[in-house]
Amino acid sequence: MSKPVEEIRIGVYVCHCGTNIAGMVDVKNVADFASRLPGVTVSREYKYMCSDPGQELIRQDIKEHRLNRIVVASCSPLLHEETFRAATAKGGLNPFFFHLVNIREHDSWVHENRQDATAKANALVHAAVERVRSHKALTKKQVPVNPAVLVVGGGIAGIHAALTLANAGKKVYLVEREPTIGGHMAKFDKTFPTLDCAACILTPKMSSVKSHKNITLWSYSEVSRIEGYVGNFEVTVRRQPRYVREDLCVGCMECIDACVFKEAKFPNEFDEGLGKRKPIYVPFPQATPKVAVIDPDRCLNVKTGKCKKSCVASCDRGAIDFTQKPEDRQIKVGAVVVATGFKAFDAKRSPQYGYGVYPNVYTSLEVERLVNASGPTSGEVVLRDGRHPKTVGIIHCVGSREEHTNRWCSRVCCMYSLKLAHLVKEHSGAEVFNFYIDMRTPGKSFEEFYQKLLKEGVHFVRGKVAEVNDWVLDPSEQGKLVIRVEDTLLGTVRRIPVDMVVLGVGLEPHADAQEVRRLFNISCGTEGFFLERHPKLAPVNTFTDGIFLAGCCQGPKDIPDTVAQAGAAAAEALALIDSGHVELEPNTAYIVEEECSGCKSCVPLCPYKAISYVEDKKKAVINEALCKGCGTCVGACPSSSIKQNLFEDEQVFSEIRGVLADV
Amino acid sequence: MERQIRYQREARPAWGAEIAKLPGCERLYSCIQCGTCSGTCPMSLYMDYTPRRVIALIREGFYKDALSCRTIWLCASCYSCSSRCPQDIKVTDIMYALKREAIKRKVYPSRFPTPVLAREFYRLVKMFGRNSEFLLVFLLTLKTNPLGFLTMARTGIALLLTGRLSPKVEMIRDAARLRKALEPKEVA
Amino acid sequence: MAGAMLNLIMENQTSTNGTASGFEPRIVAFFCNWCTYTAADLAGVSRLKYAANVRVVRVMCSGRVDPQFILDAFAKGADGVLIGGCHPGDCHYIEGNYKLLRRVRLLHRMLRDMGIEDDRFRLEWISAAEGEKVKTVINDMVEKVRKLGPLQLPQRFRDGDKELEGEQLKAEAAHV
Amino acid sequence: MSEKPKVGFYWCASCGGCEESVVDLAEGILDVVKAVDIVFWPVAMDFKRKDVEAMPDGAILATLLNGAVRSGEQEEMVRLLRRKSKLLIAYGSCAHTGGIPGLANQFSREEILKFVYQESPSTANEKNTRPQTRFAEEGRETHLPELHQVVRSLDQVVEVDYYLPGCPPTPNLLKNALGVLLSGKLPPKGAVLAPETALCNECPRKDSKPQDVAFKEFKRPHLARIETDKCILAQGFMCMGPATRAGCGAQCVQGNMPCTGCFGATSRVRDQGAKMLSSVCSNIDPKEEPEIDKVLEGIPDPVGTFYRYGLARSLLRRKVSTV
Repeated sequence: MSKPVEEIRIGVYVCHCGTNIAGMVDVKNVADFASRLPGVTVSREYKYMCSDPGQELIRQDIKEHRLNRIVVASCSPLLHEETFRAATAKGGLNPFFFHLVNIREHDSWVHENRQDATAKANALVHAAVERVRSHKALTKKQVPVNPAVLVVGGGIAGIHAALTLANAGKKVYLVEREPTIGGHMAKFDKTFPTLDCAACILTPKMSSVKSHKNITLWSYSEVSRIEGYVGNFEVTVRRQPRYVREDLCVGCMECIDACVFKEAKFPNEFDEGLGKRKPIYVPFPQATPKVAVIDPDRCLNVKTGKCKKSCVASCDRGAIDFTQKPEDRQIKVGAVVVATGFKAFDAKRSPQYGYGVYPNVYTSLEVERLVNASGPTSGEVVLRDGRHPKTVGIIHCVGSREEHTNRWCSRVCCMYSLKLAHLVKEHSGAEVFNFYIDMRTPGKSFEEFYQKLLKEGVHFVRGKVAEVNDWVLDPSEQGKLVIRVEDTLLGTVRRIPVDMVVLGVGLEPHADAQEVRRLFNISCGTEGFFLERHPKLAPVNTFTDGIFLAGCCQGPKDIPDTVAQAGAAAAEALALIDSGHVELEPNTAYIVEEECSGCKSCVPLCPYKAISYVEDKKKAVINEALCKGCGTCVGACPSSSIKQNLFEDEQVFSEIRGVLADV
Repeated sequence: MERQIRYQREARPAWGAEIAKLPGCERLYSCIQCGTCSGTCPMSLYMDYTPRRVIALIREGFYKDALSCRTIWLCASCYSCSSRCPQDIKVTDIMYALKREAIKRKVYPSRFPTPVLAREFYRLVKMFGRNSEFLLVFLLTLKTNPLGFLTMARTGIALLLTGRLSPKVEMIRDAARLRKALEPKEVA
Repeated sequence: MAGAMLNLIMENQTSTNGTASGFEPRIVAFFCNWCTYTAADLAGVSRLKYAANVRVVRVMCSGRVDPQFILDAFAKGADGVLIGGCHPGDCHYIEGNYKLLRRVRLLHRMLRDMGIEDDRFRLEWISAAEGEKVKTVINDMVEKVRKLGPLQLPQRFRDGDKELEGEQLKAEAAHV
Repeated sequence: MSEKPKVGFYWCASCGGCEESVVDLAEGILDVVKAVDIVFWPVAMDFKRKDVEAMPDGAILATLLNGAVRSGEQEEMVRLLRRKSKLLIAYGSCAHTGGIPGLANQFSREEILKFVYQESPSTANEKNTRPQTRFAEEGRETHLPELHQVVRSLDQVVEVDYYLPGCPPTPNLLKNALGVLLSGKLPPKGAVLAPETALCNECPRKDSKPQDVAFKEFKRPHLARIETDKCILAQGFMCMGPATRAGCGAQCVQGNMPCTGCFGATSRVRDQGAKMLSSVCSNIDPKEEPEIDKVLEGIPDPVGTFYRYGLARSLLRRKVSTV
């Protein structure tokens, strides 16, 4: 007997969590039950285990009662495992002699019968008491962090996050799918509730991105692959050919004048199709980078190879280069901020409003361009048929708060609809009706803005518009679009003829959000927006360490909230890379050499190629640095010669024994 | 003058919950009172309460108003409201549920044709195994608007003469068995 | 002798009690850390209510679920075993869930051959966002297992070994 | 002190191959006889039960007992020998893990009796006679042992000191084991006297196994040709080697047949069949359920495949409905 077998002395702590747990679980009963289990030296209940005194209790007991195993029954390990590991370590024990039992999220919050909930808590505590016996002392592995950060998406969220990080001296790669950064915000005219000009506040930030020495801006590019783990991601970015060399183009636009297409005849994406552009174009005057781009679907030369290529001749810098091919760039970063934004709801999905049928039905984004001084009509509100509207109806909640389309409230539509009401009235003098279900103005100075609109004489009809059509039931409706709605304040149905209808479309995830999610190994909520790690305590983190969220890709939000969140994401990324290293969970797998038969069954199982077969030893071996700790090889090893720290066979079997002990 | 204020003692909120348990009424409490149903409804033109208000009445338990209003009988079952409702509430089904409740409690507007039509139709089918348009029109007019015989006589005779309305009552074989089969359901 | 009879009667009673309507199934669940465990947390945060019959064992990936765990759970008295993992294509570890799926396909057949009904063993893909699915799956499974009645392998093992205990008594008596 | 240690052999529910393997020591058996006194070996020597009963408890140093426990008589003998022996050794797969007889645990006793005495195609038994445990004629009463409900491994009935695995254990294994026992340097109680690695470790075809096995089909040895120089499992034949304890020298593989798992699992494994199932299934190539199932059609009888020797001592032990 080389080493005396250590006596197991377990401390069990049952948390009340105020009434969160104690309200449904008889915590005293649980603590009493635990105290009778073999090996348990101390068993207590306490109001808030995660509080300082709660943690101090653990530390004290380790000293006084020579505890060598700790079990806390409280909330989810995803929330407080680290807290109690630290408390265990403070008491002088290895932090991995601790196990957390989830009796809140998995018990008190989801059950309604106190007796059942208490029995379940007892079973779970029993399992933990069984389990901790076989726990081992482990150390977390430290790996250095690459100090560069990748920001995906060049809207206001990505721009702000990139600038914050770059200003802190970090290398930033900003990748944007469109030819220019700026995102949706660049299209807006004024911003609510202050009515300051969107371009005036955004474009300086866009140009700082361009000129910042720490930022590498890749527009017209997409992340195609990401490997590695927190602190050490290896990213492949695919740069699409724009057929114009960024390093040579100065944005003089002479090539555009020279294009064989004399007239701009293709819908301009930036103006929501209300304006026109040529096959070679600069999306808008302040586009960043201000480099022309050639639309491969429109350019004669790209499509057919038969063109005079007058653009090439016109550029004395020789920037136009039809030989460009998609190009893959490899970069290494320590953290990633995902800021891929949103897509506006496609109004055609709500056919009752006649979008795409009646030309005078517009989406809110189109009207943003229409009232914008730099827009296709220079800010004049002119209908598609050339008329000036005398009455305008703005419909809220299009594609929001609906079972058939999107269930969520898009959060910004009430306010931007109010803003558009103000702008349209200001620009056209028209009579404006706003149709809303509930007026949601909960932000700073939002309610005041609503009040201002009321005073400006905008009509507010509480009721969701049932339909828009051009059927005339009364001479007053001739030549108009008729909005049919129940005015729920009056309690009657109304018909309101208007010249122009504006649809306050909601915000939804990009169509390819699922692919992006898989690419970054993060989750989506049921709505399809990226899921934060915790709605309150980790709102910009994801379940994948080192990947952070900013802006509307996480859920609809307005500009101030987006900027705040982008700042938070940047700060989280900074906190990660400034620490210089990350600690990895020690839940890696390892092969016991003398037990391995070298059957090679495990080798093809590892997606990270962490398992290799050593020819001279004729055994398999796991590279701990590559192992991510899933345990798939452990579950599959036919001779149980692979072990996983924290999830050893014996530990899982003892948990099973514990939960079923009362059967 | 009728008082317009409603006292809470007149409401039975539990009744609303009862209605919500009936088939098709499950999503009653999801209503956000947006008025899409009313705006969509081709009959809301004539309704005393808009469908949205009927839903509000049910939820708050004002069963007398909800059961005696004209709205539920005016509903033409076009299902436009159900298809447009952003909360996927089956408004038409709720109207049916209220109609059944009203018939059960006999609290529908007197001489209102719809419930009479439904009842007489059922009686005829139960008796003969088939509907007889002739008898149905006769009974309906008799029980709702006897004066109608005078105003409708010309049309009726014209229909009879052109063979569009047959006074012959058709019967299925073994109608007695059908009657028997329908008996227990009446008990329930 | 009378004591033994009494024991027998008592035990018979407990086993019939088990099959009465008061039967509460014991279900052991193995949930992967990233999707289903998180979904169960979400169900908690959303205060969804579901049956209290399931005890969750957390593993990092559903690929860690060793068929031994499943058999052991049954052998230790589980009436059902539920495994929750990320949807195909969504595994946090790329494809651990596929490896589990392949095991489960054969294990289902093997369990059937060993007399364990299909409804006692279930694999569900539940993403981190599907708190509602945790609730419906658990409630549904509890109902189905309740209908099947208790599996009670430990009791069956004990009952089966009674044929040995008789011999044991005889041997001891002869020895004395 | 000059007295030689006493050794016994006994045979329960098994085929007799284990007894044969003792004889397979060939001239080696002479060394055994030189070193020990065989005091009980019904198959080879004329000792009676009453001779054993007459011995004091613990008089036998070691009894090597083969066969599973299937009947009342076997249970009685097992208990007797347990009392009389200092060391009781489960010899061979049947004693160790239930062995082939353990496969009967997929059926109830009634099903088995019915088949054997009534339904089997070769049975002629018009009166449906069944063996009785008691039979009296002309004033004489005869007792027959009762068939147990299930088959048990030795350690499910009495305490076992050591295990010698195999169907049958190889002579080498026996020789080594006897050497260890006689040396007095006893391994920890409960040990299996064979290596702790899986069979692949000593398989002559180990090097031929590729590192990227992905099963697209499973084949059965009687229906397809096994190539003689390649890993049998990698060829798609269910070779239990990766989940089976080494020690036999991979004799079956050398005879171009897959390992069927008679040595049982390594001591770290709780259920040999489950682990083998886990391993091969994880390495199946397709990802979609219908294609996976198609590959798995090549394993028509998972219980018979993965638990050929180990059903009685597996985690589930027997078909649920049997008891």
